[in-house]
Amino acid sequence: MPDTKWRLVKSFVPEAVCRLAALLVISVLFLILYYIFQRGAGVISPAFLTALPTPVGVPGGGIGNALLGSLVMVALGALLAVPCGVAAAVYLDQNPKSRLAAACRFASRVLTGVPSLIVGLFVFTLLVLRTGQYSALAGGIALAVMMMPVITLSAEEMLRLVPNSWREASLALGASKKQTVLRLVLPAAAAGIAVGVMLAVALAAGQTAPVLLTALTSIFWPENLLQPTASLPVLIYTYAISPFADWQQQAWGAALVLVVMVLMLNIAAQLFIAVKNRRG
Amino acid sequence: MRREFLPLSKKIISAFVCLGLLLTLLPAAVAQARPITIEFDGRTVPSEVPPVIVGTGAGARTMVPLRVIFETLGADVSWEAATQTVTGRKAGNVISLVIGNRSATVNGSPRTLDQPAQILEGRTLVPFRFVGEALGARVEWDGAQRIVRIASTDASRRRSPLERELRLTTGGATFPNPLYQRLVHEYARITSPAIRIDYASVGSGAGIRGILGGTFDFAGTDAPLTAEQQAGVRPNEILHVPAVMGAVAVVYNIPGAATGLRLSPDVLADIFLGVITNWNDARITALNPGVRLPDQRITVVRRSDSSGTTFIFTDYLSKISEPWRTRVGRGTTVSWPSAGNIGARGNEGVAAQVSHLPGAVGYVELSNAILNRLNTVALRNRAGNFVGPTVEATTAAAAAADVGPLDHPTNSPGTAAYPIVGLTWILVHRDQADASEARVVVDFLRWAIVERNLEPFAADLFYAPLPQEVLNRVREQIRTINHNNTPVWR
Amino acid sequence: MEQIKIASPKRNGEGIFPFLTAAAAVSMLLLVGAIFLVVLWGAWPALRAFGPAFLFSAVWNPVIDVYGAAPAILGTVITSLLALALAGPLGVGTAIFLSELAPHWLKKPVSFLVELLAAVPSVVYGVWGIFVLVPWMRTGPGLFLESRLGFLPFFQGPSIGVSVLTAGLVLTIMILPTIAAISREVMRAVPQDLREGLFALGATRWEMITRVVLPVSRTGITGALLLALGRAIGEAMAVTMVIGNANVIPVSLLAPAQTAASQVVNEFPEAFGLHLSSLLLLGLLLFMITLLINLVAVWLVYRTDQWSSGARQPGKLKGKGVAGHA
Amino acid sequence: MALDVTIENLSFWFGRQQVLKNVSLRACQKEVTALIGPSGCGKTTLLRCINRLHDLYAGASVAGKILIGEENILDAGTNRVELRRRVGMIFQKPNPFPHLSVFENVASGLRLHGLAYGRSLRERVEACLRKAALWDEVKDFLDRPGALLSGGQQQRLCIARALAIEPEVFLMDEPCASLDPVSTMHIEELIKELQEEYTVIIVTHNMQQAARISRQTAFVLHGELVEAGPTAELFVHARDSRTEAYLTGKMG
Repeated sequence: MPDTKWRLVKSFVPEAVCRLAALLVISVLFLILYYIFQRGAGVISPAFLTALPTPVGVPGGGIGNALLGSLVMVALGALLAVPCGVAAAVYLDQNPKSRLAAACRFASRVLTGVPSLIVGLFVFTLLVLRTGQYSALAGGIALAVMMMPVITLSAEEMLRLVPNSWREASLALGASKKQTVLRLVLPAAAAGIAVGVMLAVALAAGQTAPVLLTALTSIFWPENLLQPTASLPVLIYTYAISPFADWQQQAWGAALVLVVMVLMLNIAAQLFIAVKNRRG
Repeated sequence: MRREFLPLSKKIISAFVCLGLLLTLLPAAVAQARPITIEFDGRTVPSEVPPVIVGTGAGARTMVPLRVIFETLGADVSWEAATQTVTGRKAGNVISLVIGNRSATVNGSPRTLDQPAQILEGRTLVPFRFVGEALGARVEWDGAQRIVRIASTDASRRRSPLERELRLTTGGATFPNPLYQRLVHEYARITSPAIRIDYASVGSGAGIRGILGGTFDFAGTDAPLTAEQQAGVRPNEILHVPAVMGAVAVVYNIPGAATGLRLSPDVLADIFLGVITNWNDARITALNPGVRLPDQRITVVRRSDSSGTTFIFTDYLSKISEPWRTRVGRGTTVSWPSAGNIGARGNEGVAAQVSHLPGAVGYVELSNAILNRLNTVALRNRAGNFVGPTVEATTAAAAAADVGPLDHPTNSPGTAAYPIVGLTWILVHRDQADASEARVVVDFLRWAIVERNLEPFAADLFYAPLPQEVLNRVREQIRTINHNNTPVWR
Repeated sequence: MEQIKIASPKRNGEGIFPFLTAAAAVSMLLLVGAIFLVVLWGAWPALRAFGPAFLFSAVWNPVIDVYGAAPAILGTVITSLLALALAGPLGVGTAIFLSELAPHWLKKPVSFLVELLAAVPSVVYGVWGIFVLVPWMRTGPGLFLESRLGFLPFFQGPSIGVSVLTAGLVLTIMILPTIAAISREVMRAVPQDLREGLFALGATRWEMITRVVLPVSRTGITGALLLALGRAIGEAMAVTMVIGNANVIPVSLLAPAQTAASQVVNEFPEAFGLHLSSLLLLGLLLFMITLLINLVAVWLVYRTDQWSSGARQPGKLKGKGVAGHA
Repeated sequence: MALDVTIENLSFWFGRQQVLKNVSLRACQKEVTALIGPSGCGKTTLLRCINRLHDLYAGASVAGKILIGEENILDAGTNRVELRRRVGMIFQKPNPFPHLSVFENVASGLRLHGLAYGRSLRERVEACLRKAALWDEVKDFLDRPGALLSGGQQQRLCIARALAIEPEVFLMDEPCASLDPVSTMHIEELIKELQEEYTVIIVTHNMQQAARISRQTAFVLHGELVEAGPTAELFVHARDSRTEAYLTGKMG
């Protein structure tokens, strides 16, 4: 057929455009990462990671309490969001066509799109104003609200990948639905669910507004879940908008730490899938 | 099965390739050895020559410039060239050292030094620990942060107002945040470790919401409570305690021209109203004879976030310009009239815009103008003098102010007064609910404001100290703070 | 395969288990409802004071306590659509490259990198925007557009760096990894035998992509784009840093403007009374827009399901997106 | 027009693993040639060499010749797009395009190559559906998604899709593996009709099926062609003991 050559040429052009698009996208994103590393790397030292922050003019400030505070609140958030989110996913998986499932799925999607400031405001109004107390607990709850829909939606997706024949086999062996879910379906989907959880954690670790409105900040080590607690994003935010060079410098360092933390979580998630895939 | 699933080893390898790619981004990230600094009672002591470490291993000693340590400790120094002897005297303690010699005397009795005093690059260096302790101070070396910490033992520990654990949550205005951070940091050092005060920089409005809603124990604000905000509380229930003062500098960027621009109040108002739109406008050139002003469009840069700085600036403009007062008014956020104005976030956002954008004019809090090396406008004050924004001109404004205690002392009549200055207040409940909290709040405010402990820090950060008359008022205000009708400050 | 113990004579707790999972599902609904009510409660005074006029008024003046959201809404719509228009083709193109075109050894690491970037906090992109993109826009493309196309109203100068266009670009960069990562995931899930089916009919690679991969993964890609759109609309920190925050109806792409989210972030710390309530009303609007976008997404998925429900429905791919992104 | 397919000394590797070893086979025009052998023996790979579907995957390499008529399709210069138009393929699992209607599924190849438009397109689609014995069942559902059909109908739809572009050779990779007996019967009928006009090469696990429909059968084991011959002969007197073992169910 004479026109096949022409079709091959026509095919080549848009392919080249896609290649160029990919090249552009990847190089721009890589440049941004480069910039963060370049500005932030000089600040990072063991002391920076472990010391308490200092006010302007007092040298030697670190981000130790903010780092710990972020870890505590994100862990707290995960602790609340994972059981609840996975349970909701199990419901969606068990009753995929029910009205409640459709509504719950819809609600989860809406929740993933709600601006984080509004989530912060919600917890602030319901919890902080009621108790008169900013706290790591409130911060953890706000982060849990942000994490839960992400966990639910990804966990549902992963549960759906577990073949139905397995479930049927389990039920045929006389196991109850609950046993089937807890001993067969959830373990089979564990790797995928873990990835969703890690992504949710990465999302939560970067939130500024919800944490500022609920956990506020502190210059001390977090000792108590019911007290104001420092966190990395809030520290970055406060330092970045100050006019003082040493704070701005520390903001870059803290931003790099945050990025590296998030990246590490993702790498961990990827390796986790790889290992799990390997095992079957 | 056609879909490629890489074997595990390859997945791990590609993960590491990615990690490797990321790590190539790290330039030589080795933390550079910071110069050693000296802190006396928590404040950094300026020193032209940084301290040095002499010797190695266990014998390593930090040596500090002689003049710095003696002056810091308040000792008189004398130098005898013939015998190469340095003698320091302080409150009956006498210490003498001989350059290059390990022996020294303290109050007449001989001592042996690990390292002799020596001359390095023209400066006399002495082993700091020996000198400090001989003159009655506590000395520490913080190796991790490379700080020499000296604490004068006579004024070292303030008696703590409370021994049990107590934590205060406070916050509000961002404008004095660096200063308040410094204050709570220092207060934590000198008081019982059981007492902790946090200040969160969340904005004046959030501060007011915090103290009204009961989430803050005290709050910082740049704007006094409005009638609407007062509505829910009894009159005078919330005290406005002035803490410190600041100037709002008008900054500009005129290419090729002009430091030392002078403006009159009406011209300033018309620039921000968008009436004057070009830098070579006749009314500007008339005020600046001899300054070459280019044909350049004026771009107004203003705060996009609501802010006390905007409040003070628009408060001034409302006082001196009738069109401004009626068309715009004053507030933490206003509707800016000039065409093509740019909103920038935070003082530093305005500073950055002005420094990058030719033809820009904006207003920032003084420290931002100084730290960003921006040109500032000298404004004609009520007395008719052109005054630039300085710490002194700010204090002068408050000293001469003819406004009520809850007003910013803008457009002050003082001859040396800079006209755009504002107060920042600490809001605190007069009738305290908790006795322990009340004691700590009062102790902190006394220590910081009445005993003037914030002043040295304020100067570092370009805030102006309160004049004496305002301080007297503050003292009376703090005395009214009570618990169960019993004054806390006795 | 490890052995899994399944059967057990005891069946305790069976009664409460479905109840617990249903309760978790209900809690999600309650959460959305509660957030809506809390924001509505806060926004009520403004809603009562301004009514629907809030949407159309361009006056936002805290000094006289009159608020209108038209500039913020328009700014939000323009910046996010601009971002979607730029990031959509680029992101999908990247996804096509990663899923269909890239050499084997390149696929994995680059996809991995793109997925990592999708997780970078947005404030970091904002910081990059203000320090790198804004100065560059002022001198480079902004100036070029101003001088060459300045006669058009939407490229009217002066180019000062912070602008609707810059905000759109920052949003573009922020949502690109999301679109690319999810679209790639969705395309990868297209069954290989469909590809081979068209190849076996004598298709070139590009014909296969446009006739099989893209149509089959259309729902998923739409989902990715809507998710990205939602992210662009709700993004506050990054936009605030580069849009210039002028409360005007945006006409020129080179002029400053503002979005609903940036206005809330900017003014929330100092707001009080009706001002605060109006900001919450803006938040409520954002919430409604998110709701609307999701309704559209659900409708699209529903429509596609109707139209090709069967053994191999592309609808299966929906939601993958949300898992990938977050 | 049908042409012979001649495979000469074909070897095939995936990476370092050799999948086919020196295979030679001639599939005559207007005949059905069946490839049988245990799973993983390389018969599907052999089939996919004939329309060079393996070229889509990195790591595939090939040596030897495959002639369609006189032309060696393994030549570097072969236009693969054109080749695949001339060689139709039916897959193990029916793969109608889920996003296309019944009509568009059949029309997809025609549209791809620009072979027919408008009325003539409709006519050819109808003709192909009739040839695939599907017309009567789907004529009222032409605009419904192809994926809604039953498995057997889907497979016949795929055959109609392949017929539409008038190939010379038909490759079938276990076309009945996922179908019920009735559907299988339909397809087998169809294959018998197809061989009137085309060269058909079919991979099958089902020896009865091979016996029923093919004229020639080739037995592949571990990548080697053990033996090939007229089906009737091979099933009665296998020359190789391995073939016999496989046919009698002692191996595999």
